Amino acid sequence: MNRYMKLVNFEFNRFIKLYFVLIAFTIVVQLSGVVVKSKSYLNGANEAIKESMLTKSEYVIQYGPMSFIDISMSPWIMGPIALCAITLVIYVFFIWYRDWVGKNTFSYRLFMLPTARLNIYLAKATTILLFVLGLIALQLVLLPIENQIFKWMVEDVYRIDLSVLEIANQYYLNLLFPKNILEFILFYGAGMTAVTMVFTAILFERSYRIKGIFYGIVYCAVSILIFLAPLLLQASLLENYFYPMELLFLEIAACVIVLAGAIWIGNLLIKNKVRV
Amino acid sequence: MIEVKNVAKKFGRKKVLKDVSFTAEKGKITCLIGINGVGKTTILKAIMGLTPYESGEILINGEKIHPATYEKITFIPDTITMLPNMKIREAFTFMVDFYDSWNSERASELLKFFRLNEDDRISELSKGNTAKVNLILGLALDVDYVLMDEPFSGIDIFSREQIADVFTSHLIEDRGVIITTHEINDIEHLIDKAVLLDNGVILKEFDTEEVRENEGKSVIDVMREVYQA
Amino acid sequence: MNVKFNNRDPVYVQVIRHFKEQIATGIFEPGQEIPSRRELANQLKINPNTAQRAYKEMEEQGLIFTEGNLPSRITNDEKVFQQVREELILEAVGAFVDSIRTINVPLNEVLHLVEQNYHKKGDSQ
Amino acid sequence: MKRYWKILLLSIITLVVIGSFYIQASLAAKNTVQLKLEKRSGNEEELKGLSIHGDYGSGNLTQSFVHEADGETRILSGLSLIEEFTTSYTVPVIDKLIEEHRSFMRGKDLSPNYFFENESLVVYAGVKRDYKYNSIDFSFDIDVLDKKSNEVKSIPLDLSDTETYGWYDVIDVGVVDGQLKLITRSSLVIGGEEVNVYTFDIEKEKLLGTEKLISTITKDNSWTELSIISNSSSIEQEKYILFTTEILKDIEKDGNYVQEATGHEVQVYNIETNQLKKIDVRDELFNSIYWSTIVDSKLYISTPMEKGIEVIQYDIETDKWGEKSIIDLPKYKNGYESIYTTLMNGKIYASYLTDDGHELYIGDLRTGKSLYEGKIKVSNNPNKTEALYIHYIE
Repeated sequence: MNRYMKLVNFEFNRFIKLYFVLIAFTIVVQLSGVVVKSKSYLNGANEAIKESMLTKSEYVIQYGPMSFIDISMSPWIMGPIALCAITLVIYVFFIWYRDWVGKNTFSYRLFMLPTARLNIYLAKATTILLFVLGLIALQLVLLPIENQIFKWMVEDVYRIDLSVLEIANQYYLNLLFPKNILEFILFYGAGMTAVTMVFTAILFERSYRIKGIFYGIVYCAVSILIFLAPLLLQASLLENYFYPMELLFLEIAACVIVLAGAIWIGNLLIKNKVRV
Repeated sequence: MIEVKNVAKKFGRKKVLKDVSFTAEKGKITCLIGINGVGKTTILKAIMGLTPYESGEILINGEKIHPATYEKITFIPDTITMLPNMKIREAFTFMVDFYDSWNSERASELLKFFRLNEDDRISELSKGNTAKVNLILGLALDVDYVLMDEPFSGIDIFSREQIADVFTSHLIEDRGVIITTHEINDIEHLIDKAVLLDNGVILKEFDTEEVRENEGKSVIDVMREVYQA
Repeated sequence: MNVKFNNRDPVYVQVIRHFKEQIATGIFEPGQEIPSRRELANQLKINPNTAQRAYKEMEEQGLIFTEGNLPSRITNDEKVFQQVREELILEAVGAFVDSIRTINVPLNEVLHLVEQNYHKKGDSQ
Repeated sequence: MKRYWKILLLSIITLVVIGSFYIQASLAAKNTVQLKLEKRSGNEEELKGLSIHGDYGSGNLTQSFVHEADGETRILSGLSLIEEFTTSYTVPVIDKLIEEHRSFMRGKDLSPNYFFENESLVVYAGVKRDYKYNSIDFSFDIDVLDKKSNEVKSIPLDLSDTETYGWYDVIDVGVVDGQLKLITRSSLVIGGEEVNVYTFDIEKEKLLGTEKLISTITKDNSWTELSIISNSSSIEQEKYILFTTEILKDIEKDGNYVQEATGHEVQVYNIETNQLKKIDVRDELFNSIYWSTIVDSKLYISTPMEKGIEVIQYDIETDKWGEKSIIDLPKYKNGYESIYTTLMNGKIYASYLTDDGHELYIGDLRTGKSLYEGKIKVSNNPNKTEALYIHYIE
């Protein structure tokens, strides 16, 4: 196995404990959320039925049925997703800074490995990607289970059944699960471009320290400008010059340029400029 | 041979290294001497490609540093270069994974010599023992050059003796060694060559035995002359 | 082997002197195997290069010899033993005479004092 | 290998889960709601180029769709980001223009109102709007493409008193004898609206003249509402444009203000002769004008009835009302939003609700004959409850 793969495995194992905690937290909170939400709907229904002498179907007509969307839009499901997302965003920074902070000087070791330093960069990026996709997969496994629990708990009369696909296409969840595989690749590709951009900005800081923060911000601004260039041009100077499909391809091209730029500049910095 | 030629480096406006040139040969122990903060560690980092420098050139066996060079040269900083939550065994596995030049036999020999236990966690070791593990991580590599940053500073007397023993053993023999120190006493008899550094400038580079033989001076005598002049 | 080196004389010279003393006092016997340079460096806490240099000098002076791949040995040559012994004696006597001369003591008185002192130290040892 | 089990396991699970999710998604995408037209009588050729817009509800999800009558149904709601980004909402005639004159069409406002096409020319006349701090600068953006030589002529024209207008738009473009005619509609800052005709000499790239066709005014509590009835999705020459004006007034009634119409007028403009003519329309018929069309020189007005649609003719040249004809829709179930009628291309299209689903009727206005009748069916509907609304046919 080559050193890049070993580095990926190494970086992976460095975060795995916290990652398992995240997974466990997500499972526990989401599953209990399904139970709590279903119970509270049923309690509300039973009370109303008792007090107002309604039949079940009258209750549904009056107060509306329950669907899984009511659960998936609640903090019980969204909370853990947000927490996982925030944790990973923080880890995008921490995956670098942890090699410098504290008494240990692991950055020495990393940069003294007999392998192109770009591999360190790519391994860290790959690790982030694996963690993100892993959590996406976890959510895809959890949704049908949660949907099933919901079906067991709530009677037919009260329920609108949705398939996992319908659930995944609703509101915020469709941000996690784009509609088709091509869009999935484009969406997460753009996400990884953002990650590499942040990586390179971090390397600016690690290379030039205080001045590097400034360089990093300028670099990010330029990258974002390149990424938005087709859209900005379309909206200003060119006055809708491009057709939508052309604009999409230009956007993809801009994204690839930003990605290539991030890796290229990142490589130069980590090879020649980074300080331990 | 490691050749450091006219290296200059700034941190912000401060010139840490002004014009540093010296060589360190294979098979010899070269000692960079200077008080704290004169740029000794910076020189070692510059040699290892761990910090950029503005001008000058550093050659290792005639070439600039590149990834494969790290199989030929290693650096033992004054702090441990492994994750503290690793066991010594895991640290060794890491080294096996990434270095072709890692010599597992040598590593276990050193472990025995220092009376350390593979199952110990690095974060739970004493300062002296941490330094020893750090030393093993460098010395168990079959490399031509070993760079050590203040291997004796802040370590208890017994660990110091043990570490000094390493210098007179086959572990060092035939390799080129550069060590830095601000305090020469312990190792005066061990070194072949002294490089006196002050304020980012090399004041003198000399062969210790030659100076004793020709001028009848100890390293400290030379230091006194050079630094007080 | 425990030797205290001074910092001003070349270490290899001090190593050779140490060997000569041991030869002269008979601690080393003719043909005796001596430590390898690496062992020596380790024992004396000196740089192996220095040990190497000392062995080379001693070989040139005929104090030790090496046959093929075998460990080095102390010379078998009685003459060399004699020489080393004489050299050390003469060196010591020379130094003694030099310092005595500076305080202008008559030789008779000196010889008497030497005899007394030599016995006294010999007894106390 | 043993040390790598965690990462391998996670990678494999991730790949399998995400992979199977998207395989499932792509299979499901083929199974969305599809509309189907089942012919009962007439000619299926009539369906060509027809698209039906509507909403489909099942369960608690409502989806907008467009159904190409000779093709597939596209679900418009719940589009992914990229689909939304790249879906063109342009009408087929414009799509065809883009296909044929890709670079000419670049950067243009793709509403059919702004385009005109005949055998030799494509004309674009849009309005450029330069947004200022508290006003908008309007100017014309006119491009004429010579189809043979592929040459593009631009005729520049700044509007002189642009600050007096609150809005300015082109509602129709026509070419008569080498002269370009723009019919514009504008609202004034002080209230009221205007319809102007600009005439250009295409050869000399020059403005020949402007003429104010209609001007409405706003008084304290009464105002005039102007409507323009023309075939908005056509880029071909239209001879007539119909204008209606209705004077409305705020009247206090039991403490509430309500609008009341105090008068109305219908006028027809002949773009070729530059003449504006009044049409006498009965009060009851006035509201049906919105469902009207002009074929040759005849105006057809449709009104939904109890069991069908009534169509009335008016001859613009002779100023005479013609006879009524009734389109019989025996199964028509009268009710809220249960019928949608549109008149275009000399035909009447109606989709209406019956006891067992929706029906589509296409009839010829000139002859009054039925051209196509059929059932609109929904397939692939997974749920029992369903609702279908058709709100646009083009």
